[in-house]
Amino acid sequence: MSEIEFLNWVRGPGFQIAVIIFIAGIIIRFAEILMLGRKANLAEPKGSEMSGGLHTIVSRSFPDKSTFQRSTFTVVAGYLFHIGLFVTIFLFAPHILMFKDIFGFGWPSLPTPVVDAMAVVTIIALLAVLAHRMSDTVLKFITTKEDYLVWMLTILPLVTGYMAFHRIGMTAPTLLALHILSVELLLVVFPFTKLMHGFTFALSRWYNGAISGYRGVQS
Amino acid sequence: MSSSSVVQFNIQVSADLTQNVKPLLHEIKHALDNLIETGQTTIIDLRSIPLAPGEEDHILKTLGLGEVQAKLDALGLSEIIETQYAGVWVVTHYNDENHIISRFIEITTMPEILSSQTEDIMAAYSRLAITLQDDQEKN
Amino acid sequence: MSASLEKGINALKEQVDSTVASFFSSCVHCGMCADACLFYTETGCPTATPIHKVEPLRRIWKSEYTLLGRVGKMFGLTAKVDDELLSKWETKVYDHCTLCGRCSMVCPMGIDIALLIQKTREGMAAAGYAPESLIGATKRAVTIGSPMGVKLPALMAQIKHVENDTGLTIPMDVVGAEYMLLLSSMEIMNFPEFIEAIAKIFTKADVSWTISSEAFEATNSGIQIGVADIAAELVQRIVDAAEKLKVKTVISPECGHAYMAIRWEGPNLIGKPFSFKVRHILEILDEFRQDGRLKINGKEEQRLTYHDPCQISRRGGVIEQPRNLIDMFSDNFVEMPDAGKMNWCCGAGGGVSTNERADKVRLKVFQRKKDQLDEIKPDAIISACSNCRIHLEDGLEEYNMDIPLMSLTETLAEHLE
Amino acid sequence: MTNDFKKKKSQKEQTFGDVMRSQGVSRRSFLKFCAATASMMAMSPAMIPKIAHALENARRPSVIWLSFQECTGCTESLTRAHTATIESLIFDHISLDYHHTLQAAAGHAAEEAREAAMEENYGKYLLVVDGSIPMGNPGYSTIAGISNYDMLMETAKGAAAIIAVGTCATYGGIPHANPNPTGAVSVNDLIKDKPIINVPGCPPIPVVITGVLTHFLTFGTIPELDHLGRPKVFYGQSIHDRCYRRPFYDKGLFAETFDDEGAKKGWCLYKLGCKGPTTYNACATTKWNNGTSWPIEAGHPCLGCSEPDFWDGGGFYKSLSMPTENITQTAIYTAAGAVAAGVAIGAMNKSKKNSAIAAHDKTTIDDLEK
Repeated sequence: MSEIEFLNWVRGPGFQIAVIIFIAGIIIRFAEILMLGRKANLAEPKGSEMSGGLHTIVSRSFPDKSTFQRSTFTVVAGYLFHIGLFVTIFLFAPHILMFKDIFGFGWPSLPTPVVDAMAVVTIIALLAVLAHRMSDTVLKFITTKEDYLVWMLTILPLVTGYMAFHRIGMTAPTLLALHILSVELLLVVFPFTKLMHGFTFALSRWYNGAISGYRGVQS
Repeated sequence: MSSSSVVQFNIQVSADLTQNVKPLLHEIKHALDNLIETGQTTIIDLRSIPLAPGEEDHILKTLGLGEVQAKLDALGLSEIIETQYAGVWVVTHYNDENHIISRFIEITTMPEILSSQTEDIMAAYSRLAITLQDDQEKN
Repeated sequence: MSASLEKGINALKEQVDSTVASFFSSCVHCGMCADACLFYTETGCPTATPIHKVEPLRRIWKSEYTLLGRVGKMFGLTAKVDDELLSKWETKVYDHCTLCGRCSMVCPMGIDIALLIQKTREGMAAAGYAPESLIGATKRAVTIGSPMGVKLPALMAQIKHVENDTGLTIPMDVVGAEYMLLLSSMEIMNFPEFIEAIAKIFTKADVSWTISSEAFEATNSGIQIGVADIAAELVQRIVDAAEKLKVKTVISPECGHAYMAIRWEGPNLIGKPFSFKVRHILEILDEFRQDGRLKINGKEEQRLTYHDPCQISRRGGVIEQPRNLIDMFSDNFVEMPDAGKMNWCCGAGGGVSTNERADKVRLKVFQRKKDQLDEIKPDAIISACSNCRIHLEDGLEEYNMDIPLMSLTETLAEHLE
Repeated sequence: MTNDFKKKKSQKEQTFGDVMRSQGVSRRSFLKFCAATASMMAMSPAMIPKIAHALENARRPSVIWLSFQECTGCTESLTRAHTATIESLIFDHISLDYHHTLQAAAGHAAEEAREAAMEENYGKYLLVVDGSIPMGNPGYSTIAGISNYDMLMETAKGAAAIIAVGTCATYGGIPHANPNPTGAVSVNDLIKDKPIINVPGCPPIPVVITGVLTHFLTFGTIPELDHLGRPKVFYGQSIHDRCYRRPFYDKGLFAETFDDEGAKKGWCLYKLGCKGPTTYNACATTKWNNGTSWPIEAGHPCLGCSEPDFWDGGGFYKSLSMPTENITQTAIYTAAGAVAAGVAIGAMNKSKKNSAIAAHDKTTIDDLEK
């Protein structure tokens, strides 16, 4: 297979396979979560489940002062790489073209050097997160192989994307193909690993807020 | 491309889009310095540098026209021009159809192609000798 | 019938619902819950990381209720729940967690880890991995009616004392009373002043109230050990008594988990809504305050602080009321850092105080409360949970701190005109 | 040069210098020629004296040009290159012994010329191929009854080196495009034991073809090649890296349509499907039509014609970051199917939980110990 054939494959059938697994996986995962159901609460309510749930979806992004002080690194590095991922994935002109091709609409992009710089920040943040995971007592203890796999699959598209943009090490078609392939790998494992939190975070935050909200506490 | 003008300045865009113009002019400056210090000549092939439309003209305009403008008729036209900066020459080769086939900036006391070539001198000597001999014989 | 692994696994399977599934789907192993848990912050032991404690439940969810887990199970790749795992997890689930729910407030994914621990305990208990002393307390609660073995004659003796001391009447089994008061064994045996205070306040407030001779025990060992069937049985006793006496409101006393059990879990445990309201004593007192039924005489000059009992504040929603009440008799009130819904547990809730095996660790993690107190140096601590109160006293003694502990209800009663 | 297929044998012994002198070309003209040649071969001007020396002594080579499944575009391109005096010198010098489009002879006479040239110059001649070779059925493309495959294999045997000209010869090109009905393959798919220089492009830049020929003629060697067998001097850098519109890409300024403000201002054509980022060719510096312009300068995105399978990249106007398949449709069908599957799997979960609830044994205080 030549490099352009490889590129055409990842842009064509490869991408298709990845999208099929991704979408089917997400929907099936949501179905298997939601259809388990939840018993109605029979206790006399003191507050609203809905407003508590919705509030927590948002408020859980902002830790209270004491939590921030105790988990400063996790919060800061977490914020950095999540913002970085958002910027690099959704505000880079070529990526928006891809979304436009699929959704039928696009949105404005950031200047390329900004996205480029953000990619570096994100890679550094992810490396720091890994170093933290490998050195912190708690993280070392609770980390599973899946955590490392997911870390690897998250940083790969960033590294290959950066390399493809700057043409480091290999020819441009190969780099671009590897970049797309790495994204496809990410899409394939997404529904079946903790990456799923990208979607279920809203659900679990809602439940948390609803449980508390019902009792009149804003969680 | 009129052949009446020795150098065609066809300026459309003069913005330094590719960021290659300034470094090139600096390279010429360094080459000139090198020529003064060591006598070493430098040749730059303008066709090896990616330039936006108008940038080549911008370079030529910056260099300007100097005292020497020579035409060469060898396998098509060639123009050898000393720019307003002595020692900086623009050598442009055309083919039969007046298309530019290559263009060089030479930083030298005189482009090699202007000098009479030893082989040509030797051939010229023979030719002249034969001509004179023929004349003598005729007379 | 006896406890078995099969029963435990079945119990865990029963516990998984959409909340559990979404919680486990969202965990990113960030470790922030550890920083929110006093069993980690004060011991530095990573096994105390809250989300780690619910591993048995996670495994059941993964292997039974996820596509990948089920496929993995066919090939023997998905981790199993076995006796070895459960016996290893017993201390993590019962000794190193007070169900305080602080982790649930901190998790960036919104995982209610305390709820997951509660659910995990259901499986642990069904499989026979509950601590000996909790089993004992539960048996006493069911057979005798109180985890501490307090029987009706003991209560009647205490009531007699109070009536003699105060000249007030404690109404027993009054049909049609507005309020039915529940008591914890701890209050009956260690703090009879509480009964005295209630008698005083309710008389002054001029409301009708009663205590049922058939269901006076507020605590619910079934909740703590994690056996819903037993918890339901204990709740049903109260429901029966309240319906028999036709009361409008059942009052949960100064006890954390009792409030959780009767107010929030009760109707769900017995599977139908209550025909009466359930309120915490602080809610009732605050209602009295709002209605102008409480007249206060003189202010407390000491520097006071309030210890939020987890099940009442964070998990129960009674946060404003104690502060409103303290304001009535104090101008010198100071909040602990992280007060309110983010307060730190005393270290003895969720059955930990009953669990003798955990005596050492609960005193160790008291360090967290000590640090909080050291920051504000109060003259006295007010609380609204007898269990917190006993443990705070133990802790203060252990750490050689001389700060008196007061019940909010009792202090309020002292300041009545 | 088109009509002198049967040059006298003595001519083949002459060096290039001899040819030039016999035609009365002055040394100064020769120098000019060398300078132009250096520029053409994308070599540093410092190489001019070396080129002059090498050319002086270069021997006249025999060239056999085979055309298979092709459109003659490559030959057209090449003939555009040699109208001028300078390049024609090269073609006057080489002995083009077989080229069935350009030669006067046809049929068996032409084949005889090829066979004669092969025999005479066995092991020394240069084989130039344009077009792909059909492997599906030998009858798809034949010359004088000989299949392309047979002719290539036979002619390649005695070649010193092979130059595959154009994308068809180098990668299969358009005949190889999906679904490749003729089973088209490239020269280097079939020949593994000869040095092959790939000169892809649809067509290749004329000067690049002559540049490669000149290199072989001048130095008698194969230029340095990249991993796809392309001379690095011409194919060493991507269009994108040498594109004068690159600064617009970096700034995020793109033409969105062919007639918008961006297009008028000459902004980057990435969004219009430009394949410059993944295409290696000399267009951005050498340009076309004697350096007049090139596709991107003319406002059209690069098609990526010098890369394999450029025809199958999902469309010339689909940018590189876009998927080549209809993902929207895929996503909709997948979602519909997955909802059904999800409901089934969810129902399995629910029934499993219900059976766990049904299997529940009421726990009493006697059940708390094992």
